[in-house]
Amino acid sequence: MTVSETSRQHGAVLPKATRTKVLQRQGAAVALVLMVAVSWLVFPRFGSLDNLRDLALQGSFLVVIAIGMTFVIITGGIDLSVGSLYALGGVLAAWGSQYGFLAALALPLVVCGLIGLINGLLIARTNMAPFIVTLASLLFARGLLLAITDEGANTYQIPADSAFVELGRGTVFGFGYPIFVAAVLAVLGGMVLNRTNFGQNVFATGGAEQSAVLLGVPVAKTKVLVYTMSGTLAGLAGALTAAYLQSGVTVIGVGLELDAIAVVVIGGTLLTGGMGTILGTVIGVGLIKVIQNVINQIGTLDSNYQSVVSGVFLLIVVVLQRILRR
Amino acid sequence: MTQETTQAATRTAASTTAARTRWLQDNGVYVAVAVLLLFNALFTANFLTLGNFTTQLVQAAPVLIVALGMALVIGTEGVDLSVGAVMALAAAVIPLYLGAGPLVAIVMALVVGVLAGAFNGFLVARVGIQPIVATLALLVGGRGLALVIADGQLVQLHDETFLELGTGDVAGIPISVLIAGLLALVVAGLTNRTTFGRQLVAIGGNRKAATLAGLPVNRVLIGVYAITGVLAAIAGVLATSRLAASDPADMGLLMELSAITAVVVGGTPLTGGKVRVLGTVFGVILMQLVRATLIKHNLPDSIAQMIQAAIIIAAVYVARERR
Amino acid sequence: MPTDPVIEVAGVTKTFAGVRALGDVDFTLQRGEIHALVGENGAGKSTLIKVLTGIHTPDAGSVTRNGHISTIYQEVNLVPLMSVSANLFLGREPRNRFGLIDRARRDADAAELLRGYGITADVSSPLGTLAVGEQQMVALARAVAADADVVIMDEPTSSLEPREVETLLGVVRKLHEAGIAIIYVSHRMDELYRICDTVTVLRDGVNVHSGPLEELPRIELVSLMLGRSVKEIEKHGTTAFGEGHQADTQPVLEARDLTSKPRIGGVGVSIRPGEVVGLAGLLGSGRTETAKAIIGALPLDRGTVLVAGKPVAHNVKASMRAGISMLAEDRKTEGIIPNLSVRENIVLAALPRLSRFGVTSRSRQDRIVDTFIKRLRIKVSSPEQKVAELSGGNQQKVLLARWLCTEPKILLLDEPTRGIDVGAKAEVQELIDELAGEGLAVLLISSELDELLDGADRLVVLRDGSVAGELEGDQLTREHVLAAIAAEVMDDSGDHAGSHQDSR
Amino acid sequence: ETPTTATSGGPAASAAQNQSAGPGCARSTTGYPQVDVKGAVVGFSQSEKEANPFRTAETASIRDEAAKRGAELLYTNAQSDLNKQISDIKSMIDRGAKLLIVAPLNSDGLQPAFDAAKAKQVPVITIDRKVTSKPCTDYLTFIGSDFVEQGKRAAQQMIKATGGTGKVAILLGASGNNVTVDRTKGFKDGIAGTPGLTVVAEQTGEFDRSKGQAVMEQLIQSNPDITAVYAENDEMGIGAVTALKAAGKQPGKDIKIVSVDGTRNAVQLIADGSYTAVVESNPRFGPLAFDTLEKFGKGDEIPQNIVISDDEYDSANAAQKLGNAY
Ligand SMILES: Nc1ncnc2c1ncn2[C@@H]1O[C@H](COP(=O)(O)OP(=O)(O)OP(=O)(O)O)[C@@H](O)[C@H]1O
Ligand SMILES: Nc1ncnc2c1ncn2[C@@H]1O[C@H](COP(=O)(O)OP(=O)(O)OP(=O)(O)O)[C@@H](O)[C@H]1O
Ligand SMILES: O[C@@H]1[C@H](O)[C@H](O)CO[C@H]1O
Ligand SMILES: [Mg+2]
Ligand SMILES: [Mg+2]
Repeated sequence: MTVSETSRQHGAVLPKATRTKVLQRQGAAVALVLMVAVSWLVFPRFGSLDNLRDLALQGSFLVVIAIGMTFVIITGGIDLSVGSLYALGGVLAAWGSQYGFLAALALPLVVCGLIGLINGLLIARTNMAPFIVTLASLLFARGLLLAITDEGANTYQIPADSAFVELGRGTVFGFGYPIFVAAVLAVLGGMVLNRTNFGQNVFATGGAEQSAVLLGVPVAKTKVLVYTMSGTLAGLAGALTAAYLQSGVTVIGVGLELDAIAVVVIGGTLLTGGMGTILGTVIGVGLIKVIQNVINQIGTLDSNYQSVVSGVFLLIVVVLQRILRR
Repeated sequence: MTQETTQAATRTAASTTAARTRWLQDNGVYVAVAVLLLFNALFTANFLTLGNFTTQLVQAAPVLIVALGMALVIGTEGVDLSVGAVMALAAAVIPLYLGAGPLVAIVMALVVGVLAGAFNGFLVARVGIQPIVATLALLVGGRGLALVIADGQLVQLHDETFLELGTGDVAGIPISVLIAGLLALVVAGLTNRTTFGRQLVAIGGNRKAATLAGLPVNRVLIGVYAITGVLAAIAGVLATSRLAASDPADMGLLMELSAITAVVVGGTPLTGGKVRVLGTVFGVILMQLVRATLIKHNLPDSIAQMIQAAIIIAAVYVARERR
Repeated sequence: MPTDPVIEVAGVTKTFAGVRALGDVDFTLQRGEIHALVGENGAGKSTLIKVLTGIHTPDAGSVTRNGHISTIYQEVNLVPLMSVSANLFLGREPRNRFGLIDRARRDADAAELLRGYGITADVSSPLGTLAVGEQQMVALARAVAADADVVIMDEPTSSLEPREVETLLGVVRKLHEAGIAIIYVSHRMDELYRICDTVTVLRDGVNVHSGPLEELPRIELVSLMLGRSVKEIEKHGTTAFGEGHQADTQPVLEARDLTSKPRIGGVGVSIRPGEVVGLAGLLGSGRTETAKAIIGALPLDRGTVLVAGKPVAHNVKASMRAGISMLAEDRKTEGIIPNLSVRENIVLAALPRLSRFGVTSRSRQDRIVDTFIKRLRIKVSSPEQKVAELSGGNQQKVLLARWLCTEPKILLLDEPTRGIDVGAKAEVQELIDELAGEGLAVLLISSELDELLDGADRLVVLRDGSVAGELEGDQLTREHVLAAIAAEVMDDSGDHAGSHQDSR
Repeated sequence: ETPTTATSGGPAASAAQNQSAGPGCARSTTGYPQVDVKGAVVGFSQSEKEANPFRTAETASIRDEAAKRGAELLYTNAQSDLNKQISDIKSMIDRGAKLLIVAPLNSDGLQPAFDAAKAKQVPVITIDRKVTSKPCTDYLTFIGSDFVEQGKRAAQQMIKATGGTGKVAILLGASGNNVTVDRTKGFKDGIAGTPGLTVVAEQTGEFDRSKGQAVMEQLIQSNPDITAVYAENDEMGIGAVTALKAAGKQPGKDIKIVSVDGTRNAVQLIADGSYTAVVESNPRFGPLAFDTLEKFGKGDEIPQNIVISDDEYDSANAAQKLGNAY
């Protein structure tokens, strides 16, 4: 009897919780679908295959970075260095491309992964705040980038006929390879997050760090891994971008970390850690890119209004999420 | 017996190293400033001149003013990414009202700061949005709004009285430095000597407990963000006056990161519950001296950025809270 | 006595930033025994456990483990945002043939496993949506499921209701039958004497006694823990409450029809000055919610709170102004501000009163803080000591001081003695008596029936968020309370009540 | 001709004599269809916010000219984001732009956008910043200043003003920007034959007035013997003036200041006597760009590189030419 009473109580609480959960989880998705539908109706060009392809391609680089960011944020951390690592990765890839495909790909992954590893070690082993550690690496990576490009004077070109360019420029049905790379990584990321012990450790670390330690979760190792991952993925996104642009452009990635954080949050991942999904993040990227695209479709909008619109949009999404979560 | 004595010996040794790290943790930023001053005195040409110190203080003043507000917000376990955008808003507002006199222009700029800050505070306290995200929205949109107000243009300013703020001095001390110093004293008094200040720290230390203790949590939070907003606006006004132009496109760009760095380097933990005002002052001075040293030694941008990174890590490493 | 130690500790010392938590401790756990580990707050029990499990490395000494250890730590140490099943199997998830976590099987296994502990909640929902007791059960199930030779339980029952305590003790017996050794930490004497074979007493980080528990009279055990003579302790009974109180006739607090769906519905309580009213009920019956509703910390659908006949606006500030103060249940998350000093923690709620024009007055603070440190016998090196450095009992006293500082007319105490040792507990109980004697109206919430029966002049019993009965005078007996709580609970705990009597 | 707005006033850029170089490019070579400028949809991709007078004047010039010639102008602003500029260009093509004018953010990285234009046979004229892609293939032609030459001319002005002796501080443009690289190279080459002029400091002011001011304040303290400042744009030069005045110096007199751009504020300072000289970087690309498009449309051969003539302002002509400044 008491037992059934307990379950009755839960019965009373749960359906509402589930309902909210659905709304929360799918809230961003619903918003995305609505926005796409409206944009399609209002701007005939929005739905053109070319536009959609470009939308997906532009989103793919951010998705790659934001996957890493999602892991980091779920552990309760933050990674401000991704924008710089993205630019650095691109430069390294372009420079490495003179030694062949493998060098072009491996160099950014290794170097950016290494910087991520150092981020992780500093955060996990010394109890320094992720915000400040990765802020320092933001500066460091930018400095390193300038150092290897003669203060930015050298832009390394990737030979147009190299296999590496194909990685950025090749298409299947007109959809660029980076889209597929991002898609595969998103699926993998979701799998790792939800279906592996490491993923569970990520949730546990962010959900209740002290408890996680006592539950035998290798918290320090988990943190080191997520920052390494985030650095590596930022480097990869940079490499893909370099392949796409056919050169190691030095002036990209400034402020990209804030975009990445914004899409992760819009996707419903808790900034305090312990909860989040890769799918949400992908949807978050979709929302941001669609908004940008629509602003372009309007065409006549004063460019200064664009950031106002983005800011207001971000606000609406987080406020709505907050209200739904109540 | 022997074992016990060795243990006792290691214990005292351990406690003296503990005491030493503890001391460094509390005073690391002062030591760092002293070391950097010494280095410059020895190796930097023309460093020990009044003019040079004045320059450093003048350049540090706006950052300090913003960092004071940031320290308060961080004390509540929050953060304010919008301070740079608020500076830009303040800058954009000034030319609109300068015709009505500098006082009107300044007051309007400060009003904008208060409103922006209170808006942030409202989002954080009432709506319950994470401070980073709440203020990110204003970071993204605020500068755009400033540019819309200013029609995207830099405006040259000619009002002598207004420009005096940036160039004038009282008894040899530049006005902006004086204002910054005064504000530091006010904020120190506010945190340590007023109900508001103690409540702010308590909220940062344990918000739930503070609520149950009947503290006016929402009011304090909104107040703190409003203060931060108005401080950012003051910094924007001073910087605008010193530049002799309203430049919303660049005013306060990346200021949020400089301010947070200074606060954290000054020993205020990002986890809240503690505000170190003097530490913040020295955190700002430390970062200012680092930049000055790098420029004066004509280091290229690349090396300069890497050294800054290393110094931030070192300073925060020393000041970090041990587990 | 056969010796087959699964854990052997020799000469272990552990120091935290100059504070000695353990000094040269020897400790042996024999295979299959249930070993009680007792001591005052801060005696070093949890630290010893963390040394045993390898969470802390000792500064000196050796630890030998001859088997796999599984631990339930003092506070529920699970991850509230993760699902129940994920918590249960964290680190040993069932895999499918691709090496990926098999979520369907994980959920099925979890549901199956938890049914044995009387938990039927949806295992795929976040753990945090379960009641604390249920969470504790999940932690227990997790620890037991991990094929261990040793199970350590650090105060597993401190947040359990009687029925759940019985379930837990049943599990302990089963483990014992299966030959698993158990270390059992508790401040509840009854439990210890019911299930433990041997006992180790820690005092100030030193092992002052190890031996069979049966042979050790309860009073001597307490004397060992406290380091006071048996005589001194004999003066007190099980609780430190005195006789009843002289209460006024007009209630100072009247709460009517408090309703906050779905937790409480139509609860009414009234307290007269000088009266201690106890709030009894099972875990989740809505006691905490009732207290929070009275102080205005819980959004209400309906209901009014009157102080001295006047309605009070429904928010914490207004309630406090009207003279209501509440000691929250969870000291750590709802009580102390860890970074602040003892002084600042004490004056926190009274700060506006101790300030002029918003500027604080240090001398006024010092005066009042000194008074309370003396009156409540709070053990501090200085009022400027960080409150986080104090032992649990002393933190609790600091919080009591915080509320007394506000000069309340009505004091709501939610589990004021939870997790604090016998010594501190007695002091807090005496204090409650004293306060009531001075004319304060006290609402006392406690999961320990003895505490309620001895301490309260009148009991309000809650069931499922509404009042199931009020007991006074002769009705203040265990049987009556249990009958009011729920008939079926009394049925199967009747003989436990009996065994309580036996062990006294 | 009476200027309608301040920014569009001043002489339009005209091709400098004998400076248009390279083999010609005609519609017959590219195989692009004929497009009449009148009534055509023309896309203009601006790279940066219009806070800098240079950008304001540039956009105004294109807008005015499009209106004058009866073309429908699509406008986008990439807000200094390279990926956005690529999307911007692609989306304008998508929205039906038949002709494109692009002010590239940087010399590298626009290849994907050019490829998209090529695929749709849309001719692209780049203005202001020269890109590393292939003229007549990837884009039609480049119209703009020779930044190295600007640096050299600034050096000449500097030598003239200082009499060939002095200590020079350089306020560099943004790191990683090819304008910075070229203007630095030109200046250094220009003073190479003048051993009396030595560069004692070079620090970045990021093309920004307040940064230029802050850096100058530092330099004038540590190097009080500085006698000349070369600023790689006017904004930084103006910042330097403010800094020098505050340090009790007389800019234009005891410290010579030479910069590049030709903004009204800087030229005014010359007229006032507190600035030495400005080498113009002419932003009024509109007429020349549309002329070129028309010529190309008609089937005429156009040069692959159209270097426009830049003026110079010094104390001798500043007051009288102030109306030309933007
Ligand atoms: N991580 C730590 N850092 C500093 N001091 C600590 C730490 N952990 C424990 N202590 C101190 O060590 C002593 C022993 O604490 P411990 O938690 O072992 O006590 P306990 O016997 O479990 O008490 P309780 O009954 O309250 O749970 C206390 O003085 C405590 O303050
Ligand atoms: N809205 C809610 N959703 C989920 N769980 C809740 C909610 N409200 C309360 N609980 C949980 O239910 C538990 C029991 O509720 P409540 O606090 O009313 O019980 P109680 O009678 O005060 O018992 P005790 O104080 O011994 O925990 C709480 O500890 C809390 O964890
Ligand atoms: O030539 C222009 C201007 O000099 C401007 O100041 C920076 O961008 C360059 O392209
Ligand atoms: Mg303990
Ligand atoms: Mg309770």
